[in-house]
Amino acid sequence: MDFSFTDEQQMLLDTTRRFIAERYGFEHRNQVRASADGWSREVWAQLAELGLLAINIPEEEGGIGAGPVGNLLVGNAIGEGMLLEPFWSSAVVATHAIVALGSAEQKSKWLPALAGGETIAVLAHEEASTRFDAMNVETRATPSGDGWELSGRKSAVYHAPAANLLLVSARAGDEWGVFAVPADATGVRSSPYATVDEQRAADLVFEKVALAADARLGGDARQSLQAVLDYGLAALCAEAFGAMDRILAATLSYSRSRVQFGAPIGSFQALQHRMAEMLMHLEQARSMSYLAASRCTDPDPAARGAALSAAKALMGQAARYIGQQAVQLHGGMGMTDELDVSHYFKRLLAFELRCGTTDQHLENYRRQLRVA
Amino acid sequence: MDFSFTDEQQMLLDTTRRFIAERYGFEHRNQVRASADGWSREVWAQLAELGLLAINIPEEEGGIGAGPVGNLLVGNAIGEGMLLEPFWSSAVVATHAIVALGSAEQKSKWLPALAGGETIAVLAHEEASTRFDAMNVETRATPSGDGWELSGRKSAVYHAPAANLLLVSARAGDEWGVFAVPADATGVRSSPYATVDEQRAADLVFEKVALAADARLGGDARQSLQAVLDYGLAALCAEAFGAMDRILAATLSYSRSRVQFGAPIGSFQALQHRMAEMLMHLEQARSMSYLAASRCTDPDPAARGAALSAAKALMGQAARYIGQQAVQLHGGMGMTDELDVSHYFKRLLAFELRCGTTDQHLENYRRQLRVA
Amino acid sequence: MDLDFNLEEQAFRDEVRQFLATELPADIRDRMRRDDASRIRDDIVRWQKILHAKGWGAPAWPVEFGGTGWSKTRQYIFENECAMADAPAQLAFGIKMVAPVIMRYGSPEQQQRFLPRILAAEDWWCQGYSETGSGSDLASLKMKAERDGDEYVLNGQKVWNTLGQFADWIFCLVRTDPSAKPQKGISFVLIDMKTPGISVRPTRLLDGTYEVNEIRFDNVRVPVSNRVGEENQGWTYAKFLLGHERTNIAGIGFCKRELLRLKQDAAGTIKDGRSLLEDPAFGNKVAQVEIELTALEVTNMRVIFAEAANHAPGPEASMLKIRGTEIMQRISELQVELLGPAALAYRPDHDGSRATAAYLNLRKLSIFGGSNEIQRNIIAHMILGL
Amino acid sequence: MDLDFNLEEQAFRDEVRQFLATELPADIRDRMRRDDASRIRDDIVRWQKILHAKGWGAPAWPVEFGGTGWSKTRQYIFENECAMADAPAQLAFGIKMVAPVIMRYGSPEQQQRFLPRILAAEDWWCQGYSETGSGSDLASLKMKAERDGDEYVLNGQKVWNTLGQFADWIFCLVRTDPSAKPQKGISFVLIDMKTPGISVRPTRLLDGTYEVNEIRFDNVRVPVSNRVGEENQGWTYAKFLLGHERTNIAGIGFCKRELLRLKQDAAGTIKDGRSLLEDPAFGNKVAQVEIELTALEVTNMRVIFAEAANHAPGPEASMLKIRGTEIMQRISELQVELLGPAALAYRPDHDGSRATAAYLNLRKLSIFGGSNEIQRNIIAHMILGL
Repeated sequence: MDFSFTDEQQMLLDTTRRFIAERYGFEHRNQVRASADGWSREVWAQLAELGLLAINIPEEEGGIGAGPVGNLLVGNAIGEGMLLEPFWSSAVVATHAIVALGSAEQKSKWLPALAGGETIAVLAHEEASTRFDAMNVETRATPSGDGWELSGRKSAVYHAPAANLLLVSARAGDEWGVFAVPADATGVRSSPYATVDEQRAADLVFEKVALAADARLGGDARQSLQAVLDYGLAALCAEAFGAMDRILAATLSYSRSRVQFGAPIGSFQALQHRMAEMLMHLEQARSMSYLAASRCTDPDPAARGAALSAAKALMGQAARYIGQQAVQLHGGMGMTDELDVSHYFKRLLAFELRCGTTDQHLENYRRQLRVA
Repeated sequence: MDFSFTDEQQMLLDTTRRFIAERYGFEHRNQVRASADGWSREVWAQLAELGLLAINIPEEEGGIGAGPVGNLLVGNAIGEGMLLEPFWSSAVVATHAIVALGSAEQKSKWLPALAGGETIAVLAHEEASTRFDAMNVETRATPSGDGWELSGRKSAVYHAPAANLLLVSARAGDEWGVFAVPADATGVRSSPYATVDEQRAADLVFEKVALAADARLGGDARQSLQAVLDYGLAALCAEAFGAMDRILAATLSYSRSRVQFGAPIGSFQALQHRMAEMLMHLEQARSMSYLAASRCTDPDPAARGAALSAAKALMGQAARYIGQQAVQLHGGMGMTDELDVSHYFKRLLAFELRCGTTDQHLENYRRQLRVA
Repeated sequence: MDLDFNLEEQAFRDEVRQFLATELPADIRDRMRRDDASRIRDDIVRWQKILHAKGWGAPAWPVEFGGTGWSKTRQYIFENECAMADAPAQLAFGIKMVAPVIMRYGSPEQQQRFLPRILAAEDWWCQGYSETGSGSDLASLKMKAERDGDEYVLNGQKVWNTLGQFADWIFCLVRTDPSAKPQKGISFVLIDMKTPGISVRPTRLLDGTYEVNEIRFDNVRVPVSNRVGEENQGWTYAKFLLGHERTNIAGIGFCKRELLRLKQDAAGTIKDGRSLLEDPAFGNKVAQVEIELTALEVTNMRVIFAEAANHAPGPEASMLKIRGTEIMQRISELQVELLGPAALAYRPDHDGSRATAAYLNLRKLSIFGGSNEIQRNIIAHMILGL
Repeated sequence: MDLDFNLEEQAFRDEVRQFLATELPADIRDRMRRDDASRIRDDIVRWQKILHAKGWGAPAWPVEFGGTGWSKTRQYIFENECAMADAPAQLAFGIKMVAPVIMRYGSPEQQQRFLPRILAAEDWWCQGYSETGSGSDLASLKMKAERDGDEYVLNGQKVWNTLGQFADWIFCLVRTDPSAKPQKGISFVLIDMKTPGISVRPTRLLDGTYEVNEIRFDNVRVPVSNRVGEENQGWTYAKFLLGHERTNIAGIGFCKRELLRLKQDAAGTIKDGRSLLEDPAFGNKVAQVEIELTALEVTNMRVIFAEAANHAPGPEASMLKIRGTEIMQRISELQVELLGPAALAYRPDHDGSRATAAYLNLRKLSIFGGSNEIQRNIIAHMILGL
């Protein structure tokens, strides 16, 4: 039992926090958000320079190999700063997918470009059909000549509008596959939109997209795809924790300075108890973000799934409680676009809905309840 | 739309309240509770004298015919006083069962004795098998000679130890039946016990109990049995409301007089908001007790069932919240046997579990959700 | 005791339904269904004119001022039926808020000048109450009104002014005696929004809409004849207004409409071969909120009945406000949960966005009109006597 | 970061399990399973003697006083394993409460006199803190101790004295300087329960048990040498004690044991052809509480780790207390809900009664040891700085 971090891990957190404090303040983020793309290529290049895009690339592949704890700490900072750049999609999930599934050739083809930020990749997995069963994929890849033909639909793919490389999960006969598809390939149609948390996503349609044989990452991805999703979920939990931590800090600060009836509202006992409750949700959420990081590489899919569903369910509930109460305690100010509070609130709402909803993870957890 | 009560109804409430205030104070109740039977024949005789045992007997049968609103008001007072006598079982449910199902002969045989208090009857309906489906009765009555032979088990029959007449629900071939069984009939075995709310109940076993032909109340009781249960449930809700009302009043009173940190605890905002929440639960519960009284004689079983399940579910939740918070706000005093608070608390716990649990009624309600 | 509407009340309800079925313009109704059109000035004005033409422009006003003279019960039926039919809510600031104050405390001239134009939707009114430092603690407001002959000179700022960007008139609480105790030196004045010195800055909200404004007053000159009632007695009128604002505060009709929408959508969402309405876990949540709404409907009717029996609107309205807003927010949460990842998209033409936008916007319910925390204080002090 | 116990910790856990499997008397374990035997004096004493014989009588004491010298982590593992094995909890008043005070502030004579007898279960200790008017507001206590030569003369009353009906000794907070500020005039004294003038009246609780007492002191004479530390400094020692009382306050082991019991019972209750553990509605409730317990287990380990890294027990214990008691009460609620009408019966030999009795009794969790409201005040003031 050990809750300390190594010096390297601590440095990773400090680096990211410092970068955000210096280059990604709330005002600067507002400018990024108002830009056409909704994210900043300049920031992206800086993240690459800092080495942050390489934290999920193993050292032997030229990366930093910071693993789940690296994602935990960097994710915290990213959530604190509410980064709009495709970090989670490309530098965590897609990068890890290539590391986990790719051949040596595929790794050497993409990993350097992912680390450098030139390639932005996203894993396009969720569909209407995966709503209640994450593995119920309807997109299909059928053999065609030497390669494959891919058809299907993916929905709410975060950061897809920023990506030049799409990693698409699909059924391939009796097997599962993940296929690398250039974003501009013939037959790919994208409907981009802003998400509730001010990021960008797209619904994607693949219509008989012709792919070469080496477009497939590894073989049957039945097990590995779920492992990649779990790895990404842990990192998303870390981001959510960062946002929760900051929105509570903002609320405490506001409640100390806002005076009504001749006293700071933080002196009213009913609100004090509310904030105590928020803190308990936060600390329980922190514990779950640790659990998610610790278990997300467990080779046993059942143990891994149980831990991650527990984490997502509890953290989704914490996100809702903390987010709603933060807005409530800010009064009208919490409803405005002007303070960071409403933006954290929306980021936390999106967290509830991404990578499986709170309800779905609670059900997942229930289904594995055992008398042991 | 009219929330007023008639003078007769108001008088019924006043009579019962006055009786309880004068003859059934907390100290007197403690003596009754400590007695061997756990209820008082003297009080029972007084209730009969006041006419209260006749409120569910129609005027044309010599009763008062106060109906559901009568039960609402008398029930409130009984809950306020936490009566231990078999009022609900005998004067409400069993009496109503005989009125609803009985033949003219059966009515004239039993109703006067019920009104006079000489006959104490209970409806023995719940079994282990009715836990999740109130109509899944396994007790059976088979034709035998001119009459019937009854076999089966009934559980947690409130006030059965006090009863000299048992009305037993049973399957009779393809039909449902309710059978009148003298409590001392051969083949009837009773295991009496105290309940958590200090009343008395029994588990009953019927082993080939021989019954005359006229022991059966009416014919196929498929519809009417559910109607009797619903009628009784509404009266139980009224009792529960009375208990909730008093336990909140006790809590308010305690919080005004109990001084800590130099101020009455009722001046602390966190506790004020808790009591405000208790009041809202109470008022919502009151509304539901009205709804239950209004709908419990609706001839449409679906509409009646929905209203009663809604009432029981919400009132069960209110009972838990109000009861738990009342104990909490009383601190250690709320845990003692000495104040009335803990006794109301236990009465409310029993309410949650009787006549279908909160969970079961919520599920019943869900099953009838319609898009209309 | 009878929880059902009597024959006369039922006949009235049918009449309202019939009217709504034929007279509510389809384009307005469709906008309400697609997005919440209650923020669209033209729709609200058009609908008010239709109601006015029918003689139903002011359900709560006495007949002498052009109102319907309806009982509380009829008003309740009318508002709920309108909400359930997807009609835009009438603009409260004129009809429900300033008008009762003018009727009760205004001069005959003020009554003749303002009331008919409110009824006919010729004037759009808004409210100037809150200030930056005065939200829950309203009596601490600072906006100054200094007497200069027949005029007041106004300086200060109002915030959380709802839909004031469309307003012709604003009613304000202003401080006319800075030396008096906070609640004593306040007056109630009516201000033409075209008066020089008024600037309106809409506040962008978290859902991207503009619904509230910051209004600055720089040496704005208002005739003293625009003051309602006596100088320094404004707090009395504000409290009177508060009671009126709280009619139908529970929003039963809105809750029912949105609950129906939720159930319809749940019935149309299939999981493991059955709909989410039939799903035990999700269905139980829907059942729970429907049960609570059922109880609140009875509670609301009880409060109306008690008021009609010659009681003024009392602190019971605080209970209706808290539970009503909790239920509406809960329904909104469930609409988002029902959509799941489809609720992530945030663009006007996306099906999921309506529920998400509503979820964001409806956070206001527990904040405005006296936050739910303030309502709990009211219950504790006024009802429980703590 | 590593959430799992390391090899050495695992080996220790296995050793504890092995010990419990062989040394915990079956009759005690069975009483614990059937009914809560932690209220039975003989079982607690017998188990303490077994632990003492093994050298495990005082997990948190340093070796010099006969303790194990275990790390916080080992203490945590030990207590949880004991709870999960249905061992009675050690009597806290001696081992966890008065002993640390005596070790830190007591004289060498007091240490030699009292500590070995606590360890060997030769003295049963109880606590005299609360008074009728002093519950949450402990510093307002009134029980007098007047100096008379080498003795204090005690007069007053203590309430909520847990298991004092079996006690040989009691430690009390008494007022030695009535003129000082409330927290300044308090002393900490040790009193032989056989001293003349002490009368114990057990208080009947809502579950029918006798677990707490009212203790009257009428001119009870206690040697001044029985005072711990300095006169009028008792409040300092009481606060020190409070920190120690809160070790393992979350009760993870108890929660796990009762959750397992709940799951076993749910798995054995069939509804519509499947068990209640598989029932979506009830199963979700079990899942929810198991998830919260999982999180609390990690939170508890974090707190232990932080304490071990040279931090004293801090206000974080308040979080563990609140969430731990909420979870335990929730599990207890679910045990009652699972039984349904079978939980109505209240008699010792009825299966349903254990859960019902526990539900009633466990209401105390959120009241005693500093009510959960007081804990929220502590969090707000000490952690959040409000």
